Amino acid sequence: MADMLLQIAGVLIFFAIVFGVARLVIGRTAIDRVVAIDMLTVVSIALIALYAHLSGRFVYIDVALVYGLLSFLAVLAIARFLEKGP
Amino acid sequence: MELTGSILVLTGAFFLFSAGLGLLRMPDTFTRIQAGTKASTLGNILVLAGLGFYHPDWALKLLVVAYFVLMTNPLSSHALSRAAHAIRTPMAPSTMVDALREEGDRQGNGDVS
Amino acid sequence: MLELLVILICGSILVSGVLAVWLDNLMAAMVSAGLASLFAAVSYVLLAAPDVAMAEAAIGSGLSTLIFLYAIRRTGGGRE
Amino acid sequence: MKAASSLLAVLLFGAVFAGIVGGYGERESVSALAEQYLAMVPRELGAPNVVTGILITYRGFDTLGEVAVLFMVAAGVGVLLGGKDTTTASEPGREPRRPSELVGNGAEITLPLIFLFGAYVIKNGHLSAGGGFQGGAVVASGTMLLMLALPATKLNHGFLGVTESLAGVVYVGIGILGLVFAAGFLDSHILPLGEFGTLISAGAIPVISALLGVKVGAELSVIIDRFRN
Repeated sequence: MADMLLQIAGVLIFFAIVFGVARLVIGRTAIDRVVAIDMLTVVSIALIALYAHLSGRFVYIDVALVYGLLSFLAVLAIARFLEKGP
Repeated sequence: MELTGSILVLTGAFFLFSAGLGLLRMPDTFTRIQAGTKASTLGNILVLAGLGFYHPDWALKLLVVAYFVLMTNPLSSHALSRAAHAIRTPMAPSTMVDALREEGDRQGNGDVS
Repeated sequence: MLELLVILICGSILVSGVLAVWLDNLMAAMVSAGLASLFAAVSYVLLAAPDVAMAEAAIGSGLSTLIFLYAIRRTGGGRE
Repeated sequence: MKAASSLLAVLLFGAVFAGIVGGYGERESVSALAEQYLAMVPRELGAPNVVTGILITYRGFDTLGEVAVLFMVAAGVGVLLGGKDTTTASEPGREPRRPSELVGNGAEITLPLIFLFGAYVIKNGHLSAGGGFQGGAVVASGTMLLMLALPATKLNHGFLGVTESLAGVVYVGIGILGLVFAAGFLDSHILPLGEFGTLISAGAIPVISALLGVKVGAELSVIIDRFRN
């Protein structure tokens, strides 16, 4: 039962990534693409944590930590440049 | 214990899925920013909480990850929506009120944050 | 299911890399390049190399984006 | 032309990935060399993380070369982009916009966390995933946040340069100490191995890791700051 629920969760995360990449391809403006990358980083944190559970290795959580702490820097930099900052 | 954890993970994955759906289907940039940030933050935290039920000895580090996401994700999306507003990204036709622009007009410089 | 995820991640690297070459707007192209490096880090985790994934996540998606941005500003590009 | 080259790139990568996808499966066993390393590193070096153990001791000379390459890059960027400050040459009427108050406050909270996490990654290099390069990159990302959110800050290039050079000199000095007191250049047995799996263990590996972290962090920070001005 529990394993099946995790499988369904994996399928849902799969479709979330598919939708995010679709928004990146459709785009329209640069900001839309940046929103896609912002969402996809958070989804990848969840994916890495889930994979750490599936493989049973605690070390992978460290990578999720790096993502959670540093992934917003790229979005912040692009936002600051788009509004003609430094 | 495991059932609770898996149900939490499933709920979080559903929120992540709805974040992706909102990103694809919302009419303009600002609503997309809202959908992509709020739903994905909640979904991520729920997934981490569910994994904490599976492995109680990982709980501290998962909590730290959730805290970091909670700290950094709103920051980046705030900066992003501010940039989108500053370069006058078109809004959906159903948007009635632009309070930030009205405030800027009242102060006469068009630059409030 | 894991094979499907690996295929998805590799396909996303492919799509974002092609998009980075294709797009005319320099900002959007750079965002696509950053996404390619993000998915590369995820695939490193799936291939059991957390050390490399850490370095890729820190350098590829953060620092190199900033250096590209400063380079675009210096050359006066990205002003469409 | 552009479309044709893009199509060619897609086809080539498709061919590469098709081979990988067709034969993908998680490897059940490790190769003979990997097995030997997996047995040898925890026994001889006392480091649970095999990758960092190999990088810092068996291939220590290699790592020294990588750091030298990074140093060359920093020096080259300094020669090309250093010198006069060109930030005053921005066009009139396009005053750089200040970051919002929320970003400034958030950065003040997040910045100590990033530096603390960088120190954690550097110090835990021999225990779990991480090490000097990764930690240095995290520290440099902290510097990047500092520049984005608080643009008025100025980096002290002299101090960073002296720190980085000192770290490099101590690194080579530890290597020579290994030549004198232990088996060879950059041998980590100049310090006692200690208890397996604790923070202070594995000989000189944590020391070298910390030096690498300081050096990489300082160099990447200087490179970013050169690009900014």
